[in-house]
Amino acid sequence: MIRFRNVTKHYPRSGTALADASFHVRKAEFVFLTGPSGAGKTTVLRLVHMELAPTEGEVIISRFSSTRIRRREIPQLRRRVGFVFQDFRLLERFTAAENIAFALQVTGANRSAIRPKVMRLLDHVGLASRASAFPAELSGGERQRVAIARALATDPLVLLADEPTGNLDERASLGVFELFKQLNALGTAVILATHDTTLLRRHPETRVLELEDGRLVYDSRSDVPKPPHASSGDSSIFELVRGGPAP
Amino acid sequence: MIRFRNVTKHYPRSGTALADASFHVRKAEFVFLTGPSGAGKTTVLRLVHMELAPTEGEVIISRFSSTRIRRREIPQLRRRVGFVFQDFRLLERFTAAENIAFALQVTGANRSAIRPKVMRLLDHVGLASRASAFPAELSGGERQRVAIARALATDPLVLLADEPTGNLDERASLGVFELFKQLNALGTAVILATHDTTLLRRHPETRVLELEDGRLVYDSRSDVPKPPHASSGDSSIFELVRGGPAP
Amino acid sequence: MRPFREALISLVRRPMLAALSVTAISLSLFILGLFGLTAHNISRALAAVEEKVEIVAYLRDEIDEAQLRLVRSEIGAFPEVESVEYVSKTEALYNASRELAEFSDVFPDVEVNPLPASLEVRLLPGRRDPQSVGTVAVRMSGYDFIDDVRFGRDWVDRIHTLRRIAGGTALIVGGSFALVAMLLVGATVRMSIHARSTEIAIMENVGATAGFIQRPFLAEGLISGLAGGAFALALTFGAYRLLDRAVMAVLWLPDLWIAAGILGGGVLGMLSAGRSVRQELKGLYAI
Amino acid sequence: MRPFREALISLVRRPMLAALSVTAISLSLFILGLFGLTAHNISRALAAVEEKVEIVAYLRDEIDEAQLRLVRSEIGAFPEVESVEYVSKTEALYNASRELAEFSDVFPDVEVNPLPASLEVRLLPGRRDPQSVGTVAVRMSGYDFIDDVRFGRDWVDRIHTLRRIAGGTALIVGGSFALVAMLLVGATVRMSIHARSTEIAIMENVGATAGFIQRPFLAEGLISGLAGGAFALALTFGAYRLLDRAVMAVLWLPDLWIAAGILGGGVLGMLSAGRSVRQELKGLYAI
Ligand SMILES: Nc1ncnc2c1ncn2[C@@H]1O[C@H](COP(=O)(O)OP(=O)(O)OP(=O)(O)O)[C@@H](O)[C@H]1O
Ligand SMILES: Nc1ncnc2c1ncn2[C@@H]1O[C@H](COP(=O)(O)OP(=O)(O)OP(=O)(O)O)[C@@H](O)[C@H]1O
Ligand SMILES: [Mg+2]
Ligand SMILES: [Mg+2]
Repeated sequence: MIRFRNVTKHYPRSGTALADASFHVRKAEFVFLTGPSGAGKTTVLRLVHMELAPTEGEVIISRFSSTRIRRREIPQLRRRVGFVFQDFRLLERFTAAENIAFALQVTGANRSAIRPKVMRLLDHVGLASRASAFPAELSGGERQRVAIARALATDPLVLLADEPTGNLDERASLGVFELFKQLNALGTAVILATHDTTLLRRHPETRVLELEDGRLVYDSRSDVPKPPHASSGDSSIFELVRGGPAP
Repeated sequence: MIRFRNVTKHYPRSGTALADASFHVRKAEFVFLTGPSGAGKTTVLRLVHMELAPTEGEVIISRFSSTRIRRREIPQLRRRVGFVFQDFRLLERFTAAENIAFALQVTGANRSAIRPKVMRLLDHVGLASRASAFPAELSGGERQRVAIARALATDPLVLLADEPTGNLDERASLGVFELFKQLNALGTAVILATHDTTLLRRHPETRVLELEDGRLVYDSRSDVPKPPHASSGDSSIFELVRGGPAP
Repeated sequence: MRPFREALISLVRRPMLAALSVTAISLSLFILGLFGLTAHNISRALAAVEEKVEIVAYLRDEIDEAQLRLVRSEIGAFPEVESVEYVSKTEALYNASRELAEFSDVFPDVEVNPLPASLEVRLLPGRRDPQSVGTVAVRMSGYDFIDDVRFGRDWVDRIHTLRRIAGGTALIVGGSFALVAMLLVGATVRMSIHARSTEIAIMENVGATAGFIQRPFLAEGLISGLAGGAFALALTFGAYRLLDRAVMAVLWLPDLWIAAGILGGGVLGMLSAGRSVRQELKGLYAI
Repeated sequence: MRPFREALISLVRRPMLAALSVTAISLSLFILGLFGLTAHNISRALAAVEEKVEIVAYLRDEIDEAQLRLVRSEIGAFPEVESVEYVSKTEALYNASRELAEFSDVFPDVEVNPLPASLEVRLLPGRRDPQSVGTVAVRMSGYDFIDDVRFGRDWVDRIHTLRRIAGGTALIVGGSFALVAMLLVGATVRMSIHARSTEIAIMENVGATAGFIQRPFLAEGLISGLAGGAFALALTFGAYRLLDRAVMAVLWLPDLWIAAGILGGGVLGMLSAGRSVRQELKGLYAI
């Protein structure tokens, strides 16, 4: 379903965000993508979404390959991929319901089928009463749930969720996770990027891919042992904590 | 320092977000503000920041009162209040360093003092190497850390942090929390809105204010007993989890 | 229809942006309206002057009825000629007495009418330039019964020069105005769509095709353009009334121009919107 | 200076927005340039025609030197009069012979010069209207030694009407153009600042005062306005060259107008920016 073949991604002004990553996610598989802030999680998801082109290597999603895909095929791909963006990306001038409806209109869904489906999705994420609110009128967690509902709307082949519970309380997080599990049970591959250790601990059976500084350092399905909790990244915060001056 | 007197806030198109809330946060106090998504946490912080006017009641911060403050005093207040916004609110065309420097320029800080201070702050949040990156070139967690550094920059009297660790991994969260603690030790009152139960559990000594559906249901410093984990809010997700149809 | 419904929703929900871009479009098209008003009136004034271009052929007194009829019909058949008018000796004398007061004193006294009969020849519009006038005059003076041919060469030359200058100026100045109006509409539409680049990027992210994204913007461009055209018409009418009352009687624009202006505004708004949206599309890969 | 540094940074980092708004400002001011070019040339042409307005007083042959000097200096002292030129009988004959070919044949033959001497009186600019001309003519005909006074009433009337029409049209059409240009600059600046309302809101959130937020925007408005003015000048010069080559010799704009246009663009850009930013400020409470 999703295959990364020695994928490297350089960003113009900041260097390597992903280095020589290879992995394969099967149809109906559920994967946690984890790693510290700046490790490259979002980069991986954006590569799957073909929002980014790999600098080297190849990304394959279903029948689409990053090396051969053509401009007009991109919308076809994206309609099969639900993406809960880390920064939500809601249309500011559309209400919560319209944001979700838009994703359905894009797929050419039957107009009469859209409205009930949107209301059902909003209900699933606990926002039925906020259907006609604009994003600016929603709380952070509510916005996140609209983004989740939109990603689920098109019954995608692949669901990408980027820190989808960062603004949700524990109970809402659990509910969202269950929604993902249900979708997954129906055959959707799910990649969930998260730092939420509670979530990871609670689902020890789930496959985990761990990134660190752009390298894939751990894959629970392969035989590579999980490395000791590593060194780089946010060390400076710890230097401070260990006794730096106050700001 | 911060006093809410029977504060009620109605939003134009959605009703009551905060109902008759009264509490007092002393100078150099540290408070967790918690509650489910949509409970009114951000609303409380925006009232402190005087971004919102209370519909009823009075909000008092230091010498400023919501009922008497004048337009030109608002910037004076805001310069004394650091705010880590839930949605970061970084200036897109300013680099990470410029975003922080801007908050210092606003206070009329000495030009020659700004640069070293900005670098020190970036270093504290582990972003020294990303100083000249624009927000769009940063990962979610990196953006959040820039927002944190900006809020700390002006040595504020009051620090408001809205879900400041939502996009951070556990270690970075801990580091940020320690930064807040240090600032607090120097006399800054801190209100930290969060769902992060790990954080709450780890600091049982810290005062907790809990909101639910716009009502202040628990204050660990008063004698009100913590209610059993309550009913309203995101029930629909749980209905689904308990057996609703897949989306 | 989705595009139009969405366009209207978007116009209503972004009132500031919509108002500013319709304002800018109206003002741009108003420039054309003002210029059109001025150009139309100057052109009509020049045409009125040019209508007075005529060639007068003085006839010998010896000419008889049949000869006169022949000459008239032959000259009337010249390709440049619009009409041939016969002025008899008596009519000539009568006209002269009306136009010249001094002459009128002596009118009853004259025994013999000293004025010749004449043919007054008008040329077709577009054939009133010095060359055509000269050619016709030469051909006419070839007739035996025509004594003398006059057409005021200076006058014809001067009108022609004026026409050429006015035409050239109108072409260059008017062309510049038209270009400026088009570019201005383009720039403001571009700007208003640039202000919505995030929105467009999100639509792309969700899997909308270029066409699907574009359609509501095209409808919005069309609506704004038509509205801008209508407002421009109102402004132009205001300027017309002001001129008409405060300065002199002026002519209002031909209906065709008005229709073309408003429709042009709509089409221009639509095309600009289409182009602008295409430029905002990130396409295959953002980076 | 912070405002200017920040303005330049902002212009460079938002090249699209900056380019569009400078383009729109240039085009708007170009309208003024084009109109100015046309108006200036028409006004100069009318002034040149009007300069030919003169009053001719024919003198009796009996006048002597002293009397002539007196009449000349008295007429020269009329408040409306610019100059008084004496044309002697000989000069009159010479001029006539040069202007009229028929006359030139008989020139050497005439024994007695039939032409009178005359005074040619020019009026001051601004005093060439029919009424002033009439007044001066009447006063002049009061002199004993002046036989006859001529000034072509029709001619003077017609020029005056033309002037009035041209002036009124220029005032209304030109005023409209100027207003349109100002409003267009205002609308485009407003739009480009509206596109940055989030930025302004964030600045407010961080505690920046209205003045602190405004200053870089003012600088940016000034720079864009000046740049727009400069481009408009270039465009106007292009149109001038085109007209000058393709149609007829035209005059270039006076330096003062050019300076006023560019500075006006800058000031207008700045004021519009200031106003626009103030309108974007949320102020005391967002809700
Ligand atoms: N558009 C960009 N241009 C340049 N550098 C970028 C860009 N986007 C991300 N980066 C850099 O690439 C690295 C990986 O970013 P990415 O967003 O993939 O991290 P992440 O794992 O999602 O982090 P987080 O948990 O904080 O969201 C970071 O160091 C970031 O600064
Ligand atoms: N601008 C607004 N207009 C209308 N309603 C609003 C607005 N902002 C927030 N609300 C509503 O007020 C309620 C409280 O919102 P608030 O942002 O304070 O919640 P929160 O506790 O911060 O939630 P979260 O944890 O999801 O961020 C929510 O139901 C929200 O929909
Ligand atoms: Mg990320
Ligand atoms: Mg919130």
